[in-house]
Amino acid sequence: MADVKKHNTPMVDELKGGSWPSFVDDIEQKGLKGKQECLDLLGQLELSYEHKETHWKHGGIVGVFGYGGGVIGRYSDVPEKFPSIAHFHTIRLNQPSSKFYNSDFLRKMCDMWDHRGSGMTNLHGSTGDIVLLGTKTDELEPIFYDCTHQLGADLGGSGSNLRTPSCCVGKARCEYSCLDTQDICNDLTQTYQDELHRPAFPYKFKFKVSGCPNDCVAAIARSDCAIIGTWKDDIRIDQAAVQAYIGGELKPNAGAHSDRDWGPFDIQKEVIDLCPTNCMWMEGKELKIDNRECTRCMHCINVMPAALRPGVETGATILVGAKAPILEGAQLATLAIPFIRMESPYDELKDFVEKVWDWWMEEGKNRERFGELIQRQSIQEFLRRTGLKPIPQMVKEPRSNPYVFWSADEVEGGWERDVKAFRARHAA
Amino acid sequence: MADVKKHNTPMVDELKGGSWPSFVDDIEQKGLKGKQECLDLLGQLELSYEHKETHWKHGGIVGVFGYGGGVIGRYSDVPEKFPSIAHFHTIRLNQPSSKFYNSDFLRKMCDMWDHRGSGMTNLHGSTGDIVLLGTKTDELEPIFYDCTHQLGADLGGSGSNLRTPSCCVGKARCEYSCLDTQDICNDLTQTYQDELHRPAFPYKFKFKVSGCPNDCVAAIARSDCAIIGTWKDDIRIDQAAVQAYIGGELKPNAGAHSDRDWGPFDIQKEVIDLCPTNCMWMEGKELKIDNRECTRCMHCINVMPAALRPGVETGATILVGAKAPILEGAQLATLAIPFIRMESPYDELKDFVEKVWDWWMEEGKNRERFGELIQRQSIQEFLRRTGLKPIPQMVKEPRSNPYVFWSADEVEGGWERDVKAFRARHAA
Amino acid sequence: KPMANRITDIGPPHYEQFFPPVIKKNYGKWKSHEIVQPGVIKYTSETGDVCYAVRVGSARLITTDLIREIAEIADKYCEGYCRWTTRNNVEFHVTDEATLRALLDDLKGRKFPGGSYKFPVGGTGASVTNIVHTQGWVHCHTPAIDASGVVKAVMDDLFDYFGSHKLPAQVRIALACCLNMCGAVHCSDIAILGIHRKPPLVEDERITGVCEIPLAVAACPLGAIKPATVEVGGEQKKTVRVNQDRCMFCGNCYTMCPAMPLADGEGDGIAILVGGKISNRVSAPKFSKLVIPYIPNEPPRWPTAVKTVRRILETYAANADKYERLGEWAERIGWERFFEKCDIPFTEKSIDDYRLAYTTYHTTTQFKWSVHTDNL
Amino acid sequence: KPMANRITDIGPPHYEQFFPPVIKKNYGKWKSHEIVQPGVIKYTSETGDVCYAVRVGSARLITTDLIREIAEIADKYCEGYCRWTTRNNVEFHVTDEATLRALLDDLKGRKFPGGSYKFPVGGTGASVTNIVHTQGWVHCHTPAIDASGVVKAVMDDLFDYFGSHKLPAQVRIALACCLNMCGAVHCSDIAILGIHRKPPLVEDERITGVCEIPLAVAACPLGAIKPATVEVGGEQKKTVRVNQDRCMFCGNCYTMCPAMPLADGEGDGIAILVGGKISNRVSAPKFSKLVIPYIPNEPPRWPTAVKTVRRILETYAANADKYERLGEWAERIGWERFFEKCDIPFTEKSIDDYRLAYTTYHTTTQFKWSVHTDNL
Ligand code: SRM
Ligand code: SRM
Ligand code: SRM
Ligand code: SRM
Ligand code: SF4
Ligand code: SF4
Ligand code: SF4
Ligand code: SF4
Ligand code: SF4
Ligand code: SF4
Ligand code: SF4
Ligand code: SF4
Repeated sequence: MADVKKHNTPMVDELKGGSWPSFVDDIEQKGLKGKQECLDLLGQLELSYEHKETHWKHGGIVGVFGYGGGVIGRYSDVPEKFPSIAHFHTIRLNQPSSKFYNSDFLRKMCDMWDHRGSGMTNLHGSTGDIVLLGTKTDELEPIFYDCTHQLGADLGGSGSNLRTPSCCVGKARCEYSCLDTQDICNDLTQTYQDELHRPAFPYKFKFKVSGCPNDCVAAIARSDCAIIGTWKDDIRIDQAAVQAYIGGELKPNAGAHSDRDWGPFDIQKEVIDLCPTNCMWMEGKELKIDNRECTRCMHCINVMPAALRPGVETGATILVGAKAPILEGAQLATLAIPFIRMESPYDELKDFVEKVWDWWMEEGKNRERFGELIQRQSIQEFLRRTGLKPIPQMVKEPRSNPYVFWSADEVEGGWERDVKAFRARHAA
Repeated sequence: MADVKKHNTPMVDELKGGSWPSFVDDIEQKGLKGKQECLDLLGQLELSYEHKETHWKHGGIVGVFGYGGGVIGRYSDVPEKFPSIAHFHTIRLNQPSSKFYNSDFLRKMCDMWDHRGSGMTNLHGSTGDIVLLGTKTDELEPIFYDCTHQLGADLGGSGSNLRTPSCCVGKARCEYSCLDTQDICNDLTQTYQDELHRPAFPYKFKFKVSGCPNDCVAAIARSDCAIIGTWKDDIRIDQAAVQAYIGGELKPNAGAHSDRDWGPFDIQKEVIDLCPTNCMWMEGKELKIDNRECTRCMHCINVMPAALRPGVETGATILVGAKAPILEGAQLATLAIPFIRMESPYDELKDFVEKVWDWWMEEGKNRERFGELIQRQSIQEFLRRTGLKPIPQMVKEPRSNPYVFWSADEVEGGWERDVKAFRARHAA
Repeated sequence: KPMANRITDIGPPHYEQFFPPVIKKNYGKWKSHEIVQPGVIKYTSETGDVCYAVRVGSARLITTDLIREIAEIADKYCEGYCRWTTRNNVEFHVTDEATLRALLDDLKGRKFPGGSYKFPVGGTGASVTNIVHTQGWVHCHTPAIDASGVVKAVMDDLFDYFGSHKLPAQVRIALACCLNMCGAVHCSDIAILGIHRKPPLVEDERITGVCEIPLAVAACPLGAIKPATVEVGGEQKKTVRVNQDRCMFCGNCYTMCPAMPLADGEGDGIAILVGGKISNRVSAPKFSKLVIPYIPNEPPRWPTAVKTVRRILETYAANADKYERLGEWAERIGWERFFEKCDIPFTEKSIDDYRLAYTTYHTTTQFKWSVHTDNL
Repeated sequence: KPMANRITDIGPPHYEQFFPPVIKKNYGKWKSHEIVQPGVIKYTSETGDVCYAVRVGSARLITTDLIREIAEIADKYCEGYCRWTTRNNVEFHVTDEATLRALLDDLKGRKFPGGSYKFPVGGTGASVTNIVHTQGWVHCHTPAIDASGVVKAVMDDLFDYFGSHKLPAQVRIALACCLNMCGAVHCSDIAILGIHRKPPLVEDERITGVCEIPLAVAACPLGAIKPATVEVGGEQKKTVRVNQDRCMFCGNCYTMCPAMPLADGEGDGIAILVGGKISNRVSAPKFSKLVIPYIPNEPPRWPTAVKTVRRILETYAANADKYERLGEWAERIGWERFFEKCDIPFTEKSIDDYRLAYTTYHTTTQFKWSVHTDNL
């Protein structure tokens, strides 16, 4: 421990103050306890603060035997100054669905990581993985061994493969959930281990599962296949509880606005008028909902969770193709299947997913996300490939341009025409 | 007259029945009085009804000396059957602004057209011209002579030139008008006679002038440069008349809904709640408007024309680039100048228009509408070329993609960078 | 001697000479208006003057004889003046009620031999006013449908809506006979659009004589046209070939090249678009959206198109709120509900696949259950 | 011997073993919840059971020592269980009030040497919860900014909003250190985005060794990269040239080719986007919009970025309606008013000029007067 080298990091040190947890303090403490990587990382960060440039080299392909993903290679571009982080690869460990842990697992993981890595982590990565931040090439196989043997854990995705699926807390703790989010997430992860570990896709592919349209795992913005819970029947209403909200006994939105005086709760203004479809009204003391007009936006339920609940005929809406901007611009996911029943083993969903992959693997260009393929080849082609039927729910609005494709067999008389016959009717 | 030949037109004849004015009856009557062209036209139309195909040949460039537009060449592709319409060119006569006429002018025009043409017209063409429908090549110069000498009228536009400007009835009869629509329309037409008659543009260019945002000449959808009246100050309110609407003495929307019982007028529901900006409210018996939040949509004024009037500090909003779908898809016009004072001789507007044309003539591709040029080269380029300043009113919303262009002089240190210096900081 | 004393560039006659006296006197002074009955608008001026505008429908395609009749009416009741509206209706202006009544009586009596009105009064307020339309088979070379005939058939059917104020708001119908859309079809409450559905023929024998191959090739927005050389009568001829699967029948090649006609009696027909608008009232101007991709040409009275337009109109009329335009209604209830209520089958043709298609994709879980989802 | 007894494709540990007993027992049976104080949510089950979730902020970039501390707390109060949220906060579950109080007291006392809280409680309801962020200079090769440092600076400044329910609605802040946007920056109420502003350098000497020229050329979405041959030390070398005027600094070339670095201390910095959202509540999910194109990198505490985020947040908080997300507010008042109220200069950089730009053009006469038009 005596030989740890603390760098002079005046700028980085300024991030110790303030109230929000300081990663600098955390890392420095760990460094001072003997982790040179921690101190070198802060040192290199200081250099970045000086130069306002990163000091990591470009990529570097490293990994474990038989896998094409799960490790991100990383090398310092100033290794002589910070030798302990000359190699600084990250390991993506596939998290358990919805990220519950017990202390035993966490401690084992920490022990392993102190032993074989930098002692620094991200809990969690944006995709959802446990990100173990920084180790050497030599350690990769031993880490993989320890993870699989001691932690019962496996690597997550990286590269052009299925990425680690993730989900919201769902039925484990949330009364809104229309789905067994954990089971779906876990089942897909287990079913598609090969796709996850061995890149065979044109580019990355992400699943995310949210139990309801609040979408607490941001599936609609960040997943090639978003699975979002919904219901077909009526919102369940407890009229007594509605009155309790009106009477002020229950706090609107579960108390989410407690630190500001917004005045007494006004069901008309706060619920009925904000309903995007105007499908609610009061009939005397009864709250009424025209459920056929409801778009299940969750607002009324969010405001009065003790009075309103999603229906019981539950399933998922499937939306596809969300992605960040690279290259054609960001996409939100597009509605593909308005309602699908979600019962283990989710065969209907998997059948759909596999058709999607077949099409994409056949037609997708290198680094073309699935959403971009749809944009390039059209929703029509998407429907043909997946066998889905066109329904108006797939579009915000019908097309406004008149540039419709027709095929020869849709058109009376086909496309073979005789120029001579035409000119017999019409002199040139 | 004895020698007119009526064709057998059983299908076309079916369009004589019903209540709406029958063009067939009108034309046939005229034909029976001696205009063979009328009967031949119905005959050829019958043939088209049989074949379900047009029987006009493709285009044909004809015109009058020194002009590049104003005449559309047209030839029958079955001339042997319908010899009197073998040539059937149309003349576009530039209409007087907002299309008032006196009987003297109309009669002279009819005489001329009976003499030199088919006796058939379109009053008016979609762009606004008086369309004289069908004449022979030989007659073109005489028609032009008669029009200029006897009618004091000139040709309108066609081809890649300025098209005949047109305008709504405006101050001549409409209390909403914020512009002298006729004068603007006439002034632009007269100022740009050369541009109108001699094609020098990449494609067509249209002006349309509406006195207010109701846009009764459809400028925002159909003109490369839409001039639409607006006001900067407050909506004028006559509170007594507001009460008269509330009391039912005045009919809402000037009686536009008179044949159905919509119940008694409800100012809250029919005006205040429909205001798109929610900037109206009642204070006791007073109707209040927060004019800074008003977007001058005209709704409240339309509903209560006797109580509300546009302000008095009037001018125009200029929007550019509207067009039909060919080729890149239809465009609605894009806001370019939120407010411009419109006083004769409209120099500020003309200065803007000429900058637009300079840019378009320099950069526009063949058959590229001005709106498409903006799409291709960006609003930013449009601003540079016209000297306009970027303002948020030009966009529905700020961009969501992060793909921003910067120029070297905007960036500290410019773009010249030294690879060696970079690699001195960062080992490869 | 047409070239003698040549006058050019005089522009249109000055509008002011055509203003009726009451219009001239009260220019810019109008204070308010009231639609006293369908087709009759009473304007009141700050000067105290009053002017009644009487609006009458017109086929637009009219003869000089009909124009003379209009001139005669103008002379009789209107000091010799009249005007045309931006939608091809004719307007007469009178300044007192007695003349107004006389004029209206007179107009009602004028009919064509076949029985149709020459000058039906209406088109104001919450009505269906004149259909803006184009040339069709009467004059153009690119149409897929007729114009005047379709308009006549539709307006006969909707005649009652022209002369009454029964709708929730104005309904603007437009027709264009090809994708060039000469008119406001792209922004109309209901639009009737002529469409082709067969790729252009290529006249190998003629093409080099009548057009420049590179221009024809460049004309295609989808790059479906490629230069080619073929043998015609033993001779090598430059021509083009069309990749038929990439053609979307826009007709732009035919506009540029007469040797590439698209028209086809069996293939051509009507598409129906709805929900566009132009005014800035309440909501911003909107494009019309394609809801029925194809109805065959059925001259002379186009029964399917007529029925379809009426069905959409009446479903709208029965369901929309006061002041609500057709497109605003469709957006409020949702397009799934629009298709359901209007009983229009939804097809993949209504899904955009052109340049900006992504912006029409549905990217939320908010949607309504409808006939389309009831079996899921 | 890592290859011995190799186990592969076992996937993640099964989630169920990590459920606290109360969670396991009440899976799918939760009935309702109440946020009893910022950071503490009380869940009630149909079984009558109750569970308090205590949410604490985390830097996300944490050491094993901190994780051990979390495990220790879990052992002490939570039967050994804890969880992480989708936004990198940590949650502890307890089932009675006494334990809850003890836990909260304990958490409050835990601080780092520099004084910052290790486990600040908050992030629920109408608050600013944890900033979703990425690697920055701590681990990635393409960042234009740091991530953890900026987040620390911003959260220090907004700390009060993390532990309270004072806002009109939840405000989700996200940070991504380059245009790859690893996170939900493209759909966040406020987004902090690292941007480059200088075209890539081209290392002629190295390029053929480290990447395939055709891949580099193909990488550029704007076709700004062309193959070239240059003389390097007397030798002809294949390389590429960048048309600098067409480059929009997306960094995709660097992703594909290590010999084309973009990072530049002077050029790089922060763009601010606002108004995105993900939930389907009331309005559909929305993209964030770029309102401030550039703020220089100012390590270590990024004062301009911090001030700007606060100004936007507080202007929103002062003006929006209850339940109204930031983007909903901006759309309701109009973007001209947003820029005015937030005192942000509008620049041409906020105008879209990419593929779907037309759909953002303003195509109505409806707009508000604002500082931008006051001088017209
Ligand atoms: C580690 C992580 C950020 C983090 O700090 O959490 C990350 C890090 C990188 N991402 Fe990411 N992405 C991470 C989640 C995301 C997400 C969010 C998500 O998955 O929900 C996105 C946006 C959603 C999406 O997929 O579109 C994302 C969109 C990208 C993109 C742009 C993809 C696109 O289609 O637009 C790239 C560029 C690329 O693939 O070349 C990218 C590329 C990268 C690379 C591999 C850099 C590169 O250019 O090759 C980064 C490696 C950083 C490093 O050295 O550690 N990363 N990346 C996240 C993965 C952790 C995990 O496994 O849990
Ligand atoms: C006569 C008229 C239709 C009518 O029945 O009223 C008409 C008729 C033709 N238009 Fe048009 N356009 C007419 C108003 C319009 C309008 C409406 C307007 O001006 O307000 C438009 C839509 C607005 C616009 O400009 O975008 C219009 C958009 C087109 C287009 C598509 C242009 C585009 O950029 O999308 C074409 C195609 C072309 O230019 O090659 C076109 C082409 C044509 C041609 C010249 C056919 C062609 O392919 O060359 C037609 C000649 C028909 C004939 O034989 O008489 N016409 N055309 C209208 C002119 C009468 C007049 O001068 O008053
Ligand atoms: C005469 C005419 C102007 C002209 O220069 O010829 C005209 C005249 C009037 N319009 Fe118009 N509009 C005329 C075409 C238009 C058009 C253009 C078009 O249809 O091609 C529009 C835009 C159509 C659209 O939005 O799609 C138009 C949208 C309006 C509106 C907005 C209505 C709405 O609900 O969106 C109003 C306001 C109203 O009706 O209260 C309006 C109001 C008026 C008023 C009340 C203005 C006034 O005070 O004089 C006039 C009588 C309206 C009526 O008929 O009930 N005018 N009006 C045009 C008559 C056409 C016809 O023969 O039927
Ligand atoms: C714990 C967590 C799920 C998880 O699996 O980890 C979660 C939990 C809850 N969310 Fe969430 N949401 C969580 C991330 C999200 C996200 C994703 C994100 O931010 O990246 C969203 C979408 C964000 C967006 O729209 O931009 C999200 C949008 C919502 C909403 C919609 C709020 C809105 O006004 O639009 C609700 C409804 C509500 O708050 O009333 C909601 C409601 C809830 C409820 C009340 C559900 C329940 O009954 O349990 C939970 C407590 C809310 C609270 O904190 O006040 N949750 N929630 C996530 C906590 C993140 C954190 O640490 O701060
Ligand atoms: S997405 Fe819905 S089900 Fe999942 S945690 Fe959020 S509110 Fe609950
Ligand atoms: S879920 Fe949304 S749409 Fe449905 S009733 Fe509630 S507020 Fe209205
Ligand atoms: S656009 Fe306005 S000013 Fe012109 S006629 Fe229509 S309502 Fe009157
Ligand atoms: S003009 Fe439109 S926006 Fe302005 S106050 Fe009237 S209804 Fe509201
Ligand atoms: S719409 Fe087409 S067919 Fe009809 S007149 Fe215009 S160009 Fe001719
Ligand atoms: S009709 Fe249009 S898409 Fe088809 S070949 Fe001609 S130009 Fe191309
Ligand atoms: S946002 Fe960019 S710089 Fe940041 S981690 Fe992702 S790829 Fe790396
Ligand atoms: S940064 Fe992007 S736009 Fe610039 S050269 Fe590289 S790939 Fe092309």
